Order: sequence, then C-alpha cells, then structure tokens
Amino acid sequence: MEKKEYLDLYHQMVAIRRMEERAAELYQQGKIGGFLHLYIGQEAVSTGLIAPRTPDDRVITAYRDHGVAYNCGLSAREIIAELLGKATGCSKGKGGSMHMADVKKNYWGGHAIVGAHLPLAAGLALGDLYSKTPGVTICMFGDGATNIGYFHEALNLSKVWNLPVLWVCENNQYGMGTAVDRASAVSDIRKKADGYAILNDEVDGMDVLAVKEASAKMLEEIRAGGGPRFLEINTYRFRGHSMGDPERYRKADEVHRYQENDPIGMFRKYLIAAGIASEEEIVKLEDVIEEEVRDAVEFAENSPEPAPEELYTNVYFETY
Amino acid sequence: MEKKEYLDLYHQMVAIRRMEERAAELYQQGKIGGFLHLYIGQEAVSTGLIAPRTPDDRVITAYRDHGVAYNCGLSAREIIAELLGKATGCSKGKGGSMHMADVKKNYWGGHAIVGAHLPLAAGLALGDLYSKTPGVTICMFGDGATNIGYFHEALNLSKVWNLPVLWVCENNQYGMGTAVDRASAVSDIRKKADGYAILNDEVDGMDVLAVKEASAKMLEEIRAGGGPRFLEINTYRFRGHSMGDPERYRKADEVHRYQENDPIGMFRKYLIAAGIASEEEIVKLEDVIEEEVRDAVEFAENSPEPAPEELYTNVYFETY
Amino acid sequence: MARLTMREAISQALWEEMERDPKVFIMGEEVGVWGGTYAVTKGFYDHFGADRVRDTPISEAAIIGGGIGAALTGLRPVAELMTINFAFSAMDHIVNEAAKMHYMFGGQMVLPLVIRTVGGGGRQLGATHSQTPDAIFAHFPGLVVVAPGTPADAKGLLKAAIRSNDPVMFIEHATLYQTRGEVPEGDYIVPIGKSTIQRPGKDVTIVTYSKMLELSLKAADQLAKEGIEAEIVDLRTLRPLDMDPVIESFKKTNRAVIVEEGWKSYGVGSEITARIYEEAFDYVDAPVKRVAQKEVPLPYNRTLEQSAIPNVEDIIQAVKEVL
Amino acid sequence: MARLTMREAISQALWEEMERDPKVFIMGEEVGVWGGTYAVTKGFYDHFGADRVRDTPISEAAIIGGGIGAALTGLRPVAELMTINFAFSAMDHIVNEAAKMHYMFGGQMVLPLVIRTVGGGGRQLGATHSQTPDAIFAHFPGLVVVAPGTPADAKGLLKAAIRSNDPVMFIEHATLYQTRGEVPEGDYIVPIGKSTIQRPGKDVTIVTYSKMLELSLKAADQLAKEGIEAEIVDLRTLRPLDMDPVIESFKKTNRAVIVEEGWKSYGVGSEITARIYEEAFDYVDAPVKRVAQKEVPLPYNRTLEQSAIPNVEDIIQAVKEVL
Ligand SMILES: Cc1ncc(C[n+]2csc(CCOP(=O)(O)OP(=O)(O)O)c2C)c(N)n1
Ligand SMILES: Cc1ncc(C[n+]2csc(CCOP(=O)(O)OP(=O)(O)O)c2C)c(N)n1
Ligand SMILES: [Mg+2]
Ligand SMILES: [Mg+2]
Repeated sequence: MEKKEYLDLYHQMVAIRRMEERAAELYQQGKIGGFLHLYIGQEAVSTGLIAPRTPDDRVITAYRDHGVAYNCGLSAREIIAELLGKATGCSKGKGGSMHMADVKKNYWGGHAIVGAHLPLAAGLALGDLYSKTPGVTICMFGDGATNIGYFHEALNLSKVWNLPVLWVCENNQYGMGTAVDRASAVSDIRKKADGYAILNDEVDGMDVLAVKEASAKMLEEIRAGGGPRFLEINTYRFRGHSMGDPERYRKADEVHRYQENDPIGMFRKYLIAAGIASEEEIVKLEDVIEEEVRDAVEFAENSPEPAPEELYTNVYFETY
Repeated sequence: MEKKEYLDLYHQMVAIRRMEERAAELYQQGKIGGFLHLYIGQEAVSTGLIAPRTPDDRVITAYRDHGVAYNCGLSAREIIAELLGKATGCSKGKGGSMHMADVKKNYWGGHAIVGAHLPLAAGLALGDLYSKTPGVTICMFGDGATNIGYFHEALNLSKVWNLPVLWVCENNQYGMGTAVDRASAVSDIRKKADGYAILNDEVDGMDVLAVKEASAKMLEEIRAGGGPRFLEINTYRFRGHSMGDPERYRKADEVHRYQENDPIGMFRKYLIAAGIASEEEIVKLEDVIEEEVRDAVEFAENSPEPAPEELYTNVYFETY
Repeated sequence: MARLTMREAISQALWEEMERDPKVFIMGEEVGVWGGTYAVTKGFYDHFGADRVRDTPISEAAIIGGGIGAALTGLRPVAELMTINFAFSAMDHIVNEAAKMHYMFGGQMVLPLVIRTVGGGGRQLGATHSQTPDAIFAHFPGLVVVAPGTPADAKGLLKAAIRSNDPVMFIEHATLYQTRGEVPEGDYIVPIGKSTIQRPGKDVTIVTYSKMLELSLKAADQLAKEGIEAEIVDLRTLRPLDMDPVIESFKKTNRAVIVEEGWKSYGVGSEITARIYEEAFDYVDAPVKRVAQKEVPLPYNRTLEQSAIPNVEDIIQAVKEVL
Repeated sequence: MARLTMREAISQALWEEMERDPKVFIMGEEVGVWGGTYAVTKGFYDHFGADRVRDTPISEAAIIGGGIGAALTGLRPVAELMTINFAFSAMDHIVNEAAKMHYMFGGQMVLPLVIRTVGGGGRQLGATHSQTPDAIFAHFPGLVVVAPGTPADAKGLLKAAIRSNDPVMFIEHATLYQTRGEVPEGDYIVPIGKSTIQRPGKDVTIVTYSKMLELSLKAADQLAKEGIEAEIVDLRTLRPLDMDPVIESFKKTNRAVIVEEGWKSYGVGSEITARIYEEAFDYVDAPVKRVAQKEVPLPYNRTLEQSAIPNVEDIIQAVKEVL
C-alpha cells in the first residue's frame, strides 16, 4: 500500500470525526432537526470496508450514514448541507441525516427502516447478476437489524440466487439501548450466516487496515462468482444512539474503555510508529481536514433552502 | 406402549386418510369451496407428534390442518362440517378448510398466511412462561414457511426468551411447486435452527413411532425448562399442493416412489408383523373408522347453514 | 381485434413487453415452473428461461424489496405478489420504500417497478384470503395504483405500468380472469391516471372499477330495460386519481352511485363521494350512494360470503334510490 | 384533578392497569431499560421487573404476533410499536391476524391485545418516519382504532383499551406528549367508540381528532374573536366510528370542516365527509371542507415539511370558506 493510500484512509476517518462533531454542535444549535445518529467511534468500519471497492461496487447502509457517504466520495459540503436541509444537499434537503445518497457515486443511501434495505441490497446485486455487470453490492447494517425478518429473507435469497453481495454487520454491541445478547439468540452475529450457508468472517472494526484487508478478500471472492459473503465487524459507538439518548443502558467506564481504543488515535500512532508519516505531516493533514469541514459548514449555512415548489417535485417521475 | 395406544395411532392415521379422501370427493362435488389442502401422505407426522402431548400443551399449525385437528381431538363431524361451511363446524362455518380450531382442546388453528402463525406460537408459549403454567406450544409449519421473515423473528425471540415451544418443520420437499433447494439456502432445514442456537433433530415422518419418540423427547426437554427445540420431520405429500394443482413440478415416479413408503401401510404391516394386532382386528378397526367418517359426512351434510345474522357476529367481542 | 380473456390479455402484455425489452423480467412465487398460480405466466419459464422468470422463496418483503433494488439498477422488474392479501407481508417495502424513495432522495432514485397482484373475494377463501384493500394502497402518495376492469385495459395499462418509471401497484381481480373482451393487438397502451366512460348514459353516474365494473355493466343493462340510462365511469387508476370524467358525467346526471368491492368505511367510495361534493356541489340532486362490502371479515360459508359482497341487485337498488 | 401532560396521563393509565391486573404486561422495543423511546414507560422496568416490561428484539411482526399469542392465553399484553411507521413491518399481524381471528374461528379466539404506537409528523424525521396513516388501519373491520387528543381521553381510553377484549390499535401523537390537561385520578374510563364535543359552538362543526384537535381548538379560539363559534367534535375512535355527535352538531351548524393530519385522499376526512352527506343531506348549507396533509411524502427540510402539514391558519381559512 502506498503512503498516499494510508493517508487517504486517515483523512477519511478524521474528516468523518470532525463532520460528526460539527453535526452534533449544529444539532444543539437547532440547525439540524429530526434524528441524528453519529458515527463517532465507528469510522474505521466504513473507511476500511469501502476502501477496496471499485466504482462498479454499490454501497447501501442504514440511517447511520454520514460517514459512509463520505467514504463513498460525497463531499463534506453536500453532506452537511443535507443535514441542514439545504437545496445543495445530496438529497436536495428532502432526505436529511437518515437519507443521504448519491446514485452517481454508486452510493444507494441511507435507509431509516431497520433492516428494510437488506432486500433492496439483494435487488441491487440481482441487477448486476442479471445484467452481467461486474459490481458487488456492499450492504451495511447494525447488530440490531439482524433480528428483523428482512434480514432473513434477504440473506436466504442471496444464497439461493448466488447474488454478488457482501453482507456487513457493524456490531457496535447495542441496538439503541439493547445489548446484543438481550435481543439476539446468538451473540456472535456471524453465526447467523451459517444458517444460510454463507461463508463468513469477523474482524476488529477498530483497526482500519484489518477491515480493509478482510473487505478486499471477500470482495474478490464475490467478484469471482463465489456468491454472497458475510462479514461481522466488531466496533463500538462512542456517543449515544442518537442525539438525546439518556444512555441508561451502559456504564460510563464501558464507554471509556472503548474510547481508549479510538480507531483514529490508534491508526495515527501506527502511521508514525511504522514510519509511514511524521507527526508533522499528520498535523498538517489534520489542519487541511479541519479547513475542509469548516468550509463545508460555511457552504451549507450559506446555501439556499429548497424552493417552496420543491414540496411537489419528485413525488412521481412521470407526469400522469 | 400398550396395544390400545398403537391402535389409537393407527385409528388416527386412517381416519385422517379417509376424511381427506372424502373431502376430495366433496370438493369435486362442489360442496367444499375455497382452497383444500390435503394431508394424505403426512398422517404419521401430526399423529406421532401430537401423541405425547398433555392437555396443557398447545398446538398450532398452518392451513394443512384437518389432520392436525383430528389428532387434537376434534371429531370428524365438526371437521367435515367446517369443510362444508356448516353451523356445526368447529369454526361455525366461518373459517373453512384453512381455519379450524378448538380452543377448549388447546388447538389454536389453522392459519393461512404462510409463517404468520409462528410469532403467534411464540406468544402462546410466552403466555405459559409468564403465567407459570406447564404447557408447551407445538408449532407446525412447512419447509416453504422457513423462508419468510416471520420464521426468523419467532425463532430468535423464542431463544432469547427461552420460550417453551417446539418448532416443527414438516418438510414435505415442496412449498407449492418449489422444491426445497430452489427456495432455501440450506436443504437440511434443521440447520436453520443452528443460527438461533436452538437444539434440533430430524426424524422420518413416514414412521409414526419414530416421530412420537422424537416428539416425546423434545417435549420433555422443553418442559424441563430447556427452552425451544426444533424438529425437522421429513415427509411427502401424495397429492397436489391443493385441489387443482397441475403438478408440473414433480415427476409421477417420484410420487410413486414415496407412495410405496405409505406411512399407513407401513405401520399396518408393522402392527401385524410385531404381533401387536391381527389382520382381522385391523380390518375391524378400519370398518369402524369407515363408519365414523361416513357418519361425519352425513352429519355435516345434514347440518344447518349458519343463520344469516352470523355474518355480523364475532366481528368484535365487545359491544361499543 | 381478438376476443381474449383477461388472463390472456395480461399474459400477452407481459409476454410482449418481455420480448420487446430485455430489461423486463418477472419474479415471484410460483411464476416459473408452476406457470403462475392463476396461470398468467404459463409457458413463460420455458420460453424466457429461469433468469427472466424467477421463482422466489416465500419471502414477500424480499420479493418487493428485491424488485426495488433491481429497478434501481435500471431493470424493469415485474414483482408478483401471489395475492394482495400477502402484500401486507411486504407492506413496508411497498409504502415506505417504493412509494418514497424517488422523493426522499431528491429525485435521484428511479424505480421502474411493477407490483403485480390479485385481489377480490367471492371464492370462499376465508377472511385472510379474500380482501380488496385497494384503498389503503391508494392512500400513499408516490405509489401508482392501477386496477383494470376489462381485458383491453388490463393489457394496455400493464404495458403502461411496465414502461412507467414509477412504482406501480397493478391489482388484478381473481374472478375476472375468465372475462372476455376485445383486445387490440400489439403495442396497445392505455395511459395510467385516466378514468374513462365504459358505458354512456344520462340518468345516473355509476363510478366503479375492477370486478365491480362487470357487475355495474350488468346492472346498467337491467336498468336500461326499465328505461334508466346509467353512465359508467371506470376509475382504472386509483392513484393518481382522475376525477374529470366523473365530474363531467355527474354534472350531466346529477346523481351518482359509487360501487366498490372493498369495505365501505375509509374506502374508495368515501374518497369519490367527498370529491364529487367538493367539485360539483351545485349539481347534486340527490345524496350520492355508496355500494360496498359489509364491514366484516369475509366468512368461508358461501351464502354468508355472497351476502357480504355487493351484487347486481345492490347496484340496481342504489341507483333507484338516487333517482 | 391534576394537570398532567399527555405523557404522564398515558404513563399513569399503564401503571395503574399493571398494578390492578397482573395479566397486563408490556412488550416492545426499548420499553424497559431505556424507559420507552418517548419516556412513557420510564420507571416501569425497575418497578414491575423484566418479566412484565419486556424489551424485545427489533422484530415488529413478532411483537404483534407474540402479543396476539399471549393475548389468546388470557393475558392482556400492551404490545408497543415504537412508531406507527414500523406498523407496516407488522401489517399482516395487525390486519390479517389480530383483526380477523375472533371472527374467522367463529368467536372462540379472544384477543385482549393493545397495540400502543405513535404517529405524526412535524419533527423533520423524513418521509418514512413522519406518517399519520391512521385511516388505513381504520379500514379493517375487527380492529379497534383509537387516537386520543387530550390527556384525559388518553388515560381513559387507554384503560378502556386494556380492559377491552378486542384488539385495539392505540395511536398516540409524538408532538402531543407535552400537552397538558386536567386528568381525573384513579379508575377513569372513557368508552371506546364514542365521539365527543370538545368545544361547543353553533356556527360551524369542526370534526377532528388527535393532534389536530389541539390546532382546531386554537383555530376556534381565534375564530371566536371574530364572532364565529365553532363546535368541535373529537372522533377519538376511528373504528368503530361514532357519527352521532357529528351529525347532531352538523344538523345545528349545517357547515363542517374535517381536519386531519394525514393525507387527504382515501383519508379520514373522506369517510367523514361521505357520512355527513349520507346522514344529513338535507342539512347541508355549504360544501363540507377537508383540511389535510399535502399529498407528498413528508420532506426533511423544516419549511417544506411545515408547509405540508395542516396548521391553524389552514383551519381558519377552511372555516371561513364554508361560512
Ligand atoms: C423497523 C424498525 N423498527 C424500529 C426502528 C427504530 N430504531 C431505529 S435505530 C434502532 C436500533 C438499531 O440498532 P442497530 O441495527 O444495531 O444499529 P445501530 O444504531 O447500532 O447502528 C431502532 C430500534 C426502526 N427505525 N425501524
Ligand atoms: C405470506 C404468504 N405467501 C404466500 C402464500 C401462498 N401459499 C400458500 S401455501 C404456500 C406454500 C407453502 O409451502 P410449505 O410451507 O412448504 O407448506 P406445505 O404446503 O408444503 O404444507 C404458498 C406459497 C401464503 N398463503 N402466504
Ligand atoms: Mg448496533
Ligand atoms: Mg412443504
């Protein structure tokens, strides 16, 4: 791997962290409405996962989607603008935090009904299989999502039809306030894949390089026609489920223990220790990112609201 | 096992077979409407399964439910009457073939939406767990039903809550015209239970004694507080999915191969060979059954239609 | 023009569209080897192959969700729900995903998806299998809901649905498959979102669609013998709803009966009635009447069931009451 | 009488019923340790324990299906769907099982089940999370659909729902939880299936329910300043629907505006409008008006979203149009 690639991973992770921190502030200021689910603590997951994808590969995820959007190549500007509901947002201000997408970048959103996007992912993969196009669909979802029926139907279908899809469970230990073992018959989520005879593996989601490697391997296997794969990525969210979470369900020291394992801090140390980049270089990069996010917030704040007529556009594609 | 018990099993199986044959005729005569799913070929499944249950144990199944109803103690009279839509039917003529029940006999139906009764079964079992009553809920469903999301949610919940429920898959190789491996990621249906860490086993559904034994063992384990169990019962339906099935999906010789393995014929041979009953005794019993079913049809045909006002009763329990 | 059954007309539309456009394919339970539960896709599997006529597991959510995903990639799936009663098992994907994605992502998601399904009662299938809940799907903006009443419309509207870039719920009726009618050959398209006059008249307007069109036509024939000329407006599309022919007819007849098979409360007739009063208040000569299903889950017993579903007599009586 | 918020009133009803009857228990997502997403069940888990306040997996079908099964055994589950938007993921169990089982099995199945859920828009939650689809549930006979608009009604109706032996869909409104009102202490029961006058008046009848009651009351206050006395009928129960107070009021005022938060087409207002004309045709002095949501999936942007939901101004304007 080239130095540039390492730094690019670092860039993405830090940019997501900064964006999310600014998002939290903007939410406190009342500039962001609705639900806001932050990705802080999980940055290595999508960064590592998406790094090896080709432009043909599709990505789809749940409502915890800002980071994934950034990894898919959406700019901080259009992400923050969407959070502020502006016309310049990636979904024109109509989707908000939970519904970001950019079809041109093969990023298929941002979906707010838990687990409902898994059948969609099967369908995206079916599209490539049917059309004999080379893409693999990467579908991310939480541990909690593995308990809903949609998970079952989608995984089963993907195996029966040998669909090119990578199922990725971001196991951050909780679905809202419910710990995995209080909601799931098996705590090793990957074991669920066995029930569909889907080959599976797990990886430490705090280690961006490990995630990248695991992802690359599985994408290759799928691309070779091996059918679906399942990857469990173990991680932790440092903040509440969404803004305003009372967090009665976990102890502060559990959170602190995980925070010591900060995927960004650890990767930063590694970059320096392994001689890939100097502390100075990294600080410079961090400044660049800081400016990127500052600019994005400024851009978003100065962007226009959607025109009132936008209320009525995009209900249908056709005119009847 | 006492001789009486053996003969009782035989009685039940033959009675189901005769009832189903008469039902087919009544359907051809236009006296039964709607869908009619026959249990011919699968008699040993529910007969063996339900034999070891106590009156506290609840039974619930899908639309292929006439045989199960009989095994649960409903009379041929009220079963056939329900098929004819008569007021004397177990559901007062409002349910028909797919919706037979007798709550007093702890038989909870007869459900026509594939897989939808599995969550109901979890709820029935929850009722006993919550109320600390001793019952186990026996929930039967087809191989095809294991592909719908309801299956997943119900099995997961049963394990998380350690519910006293016996999940029973009647694997008759097809869901309508779709062979198991064309619809299910795994052909050994019991393997699905592994995904929920539910202990499981399989048994030959053409052998009523083997089914009974497997059922008794699991019911005991569940009753002892062991939580849910899963039993796959391999069987075959000798007739079409329902009346009017074109049966394009399977070859006649496949059907014939299975028919040679008739669960009734085999059990009959066994009873004689093992010296449990003489051919004569069995023929006499068969005559009794013949008469029982003839009487049931007569009863049903002579029974009154529901009163016109019945259209409006039972919509709500309360008066608002 | 050939006289085809509804089944043949629908089958023909599907066949021709699949021949025309390789992006069109079918997925659903028993659509392939079995040939379709209602035999609509009989012969398709052999001709088009397993890739284009895809038998699915019993997984309604995955059928619709999968159809949405495939549509997003530019394909034109016809995702079949064996009956509309099973649409509730895919409800979230129909109303929360299919109906909203184009809007919610600012127009970038395009879903040329057809959900083919069949509803209706009268066959002793019991409460869970006999529903006509069309109105509840029509409640959701973003979804197109079509329910043809004649073989020609079925062909033309299904072709339009397949060519539309919106998610279309295409609701057939189980007891109409044998109904025959003239069906134009080849590329016959009936525009979505256009109600139409199926029988001209001057004394009363009957507004209806799907199976109840057949009954309304029969009622109109009998009424004609008594000198009452009913004009029948067939809605064909429930959303977007085209009230123009209804209002135009009503302004002429000043009397209306709405006939639907589903339950009366919160049904199709409620909406049409409200709209008539809103749009033609000054033309109302008598209270608009609704003919609909009795408000009970449909029972199995044949006599009871028949007494719950509107029949020709009910329509005739309602017409006489508004005259 | 105490002045409680809607949240407190609902919480109190639940608490008291659980204290009264050990057969009553709660199951749903985040009802326990978290204390309820809307804090309605805060403190319940500690007091009643994990057996009676059961956190479930994210499995909507199993929550409702499990609730049905438990109810069949004689328990009185309050099965919670975190929001009504997730009810579509349990749709089959609500409309095909809960609504039909009592009927379909000839009366032997009894389901004392309450489905507690919450709907409504206006909080920038986007299209999938902001719906008010109450009408579509009310379409199904066999289901009871309740949607209170005041804290007192919420308490009294929830108690009635828990004590009812029918499946009741109890729909709260997310932006009403902070609304305060007088709430009778103790065993206060409001009968299901009874509409009521929430404000007497003589010039116009406003028919509404849930959140829109709050807005209608505000509109009525403003109208009163202009000398227009609106009578407000709160439906409270959408099925079975009690039209008596509506018709009685209408016969006095001869003018009506129906106000609902959901989409207009095939909505609650359609049914009420149709019924008014059917039952009080001779009393109509002006076309009945419907105020409802614009027919679009609700957008995230605050200004756009607000412009799609009915507001006090819309109601005032509609009233003036019917006068
Ligand atoms: C069908 C459905 N049920 C419930 C919810 C409410 N809800 C939103 S997020 C969430 C928890 C999901 O947990 P998980 O899948 O682990 O994802 P995470 O938030 O941890 O990333 C719940 C219950 C929903 N959006 N959709
Ligand atoms: C949700 C749902 N989808 C589809 C159907 C139509 N259907 C009825 S039976 C059946 C096949 C079920 O197969 P299986 O579970 O193996 O049971 P079997 O008929 O073999 O006993 C199908 C698809 C249904 N009733 N419900
Ligand atoms: Mg999680
Ligand atoms: Mg089967």
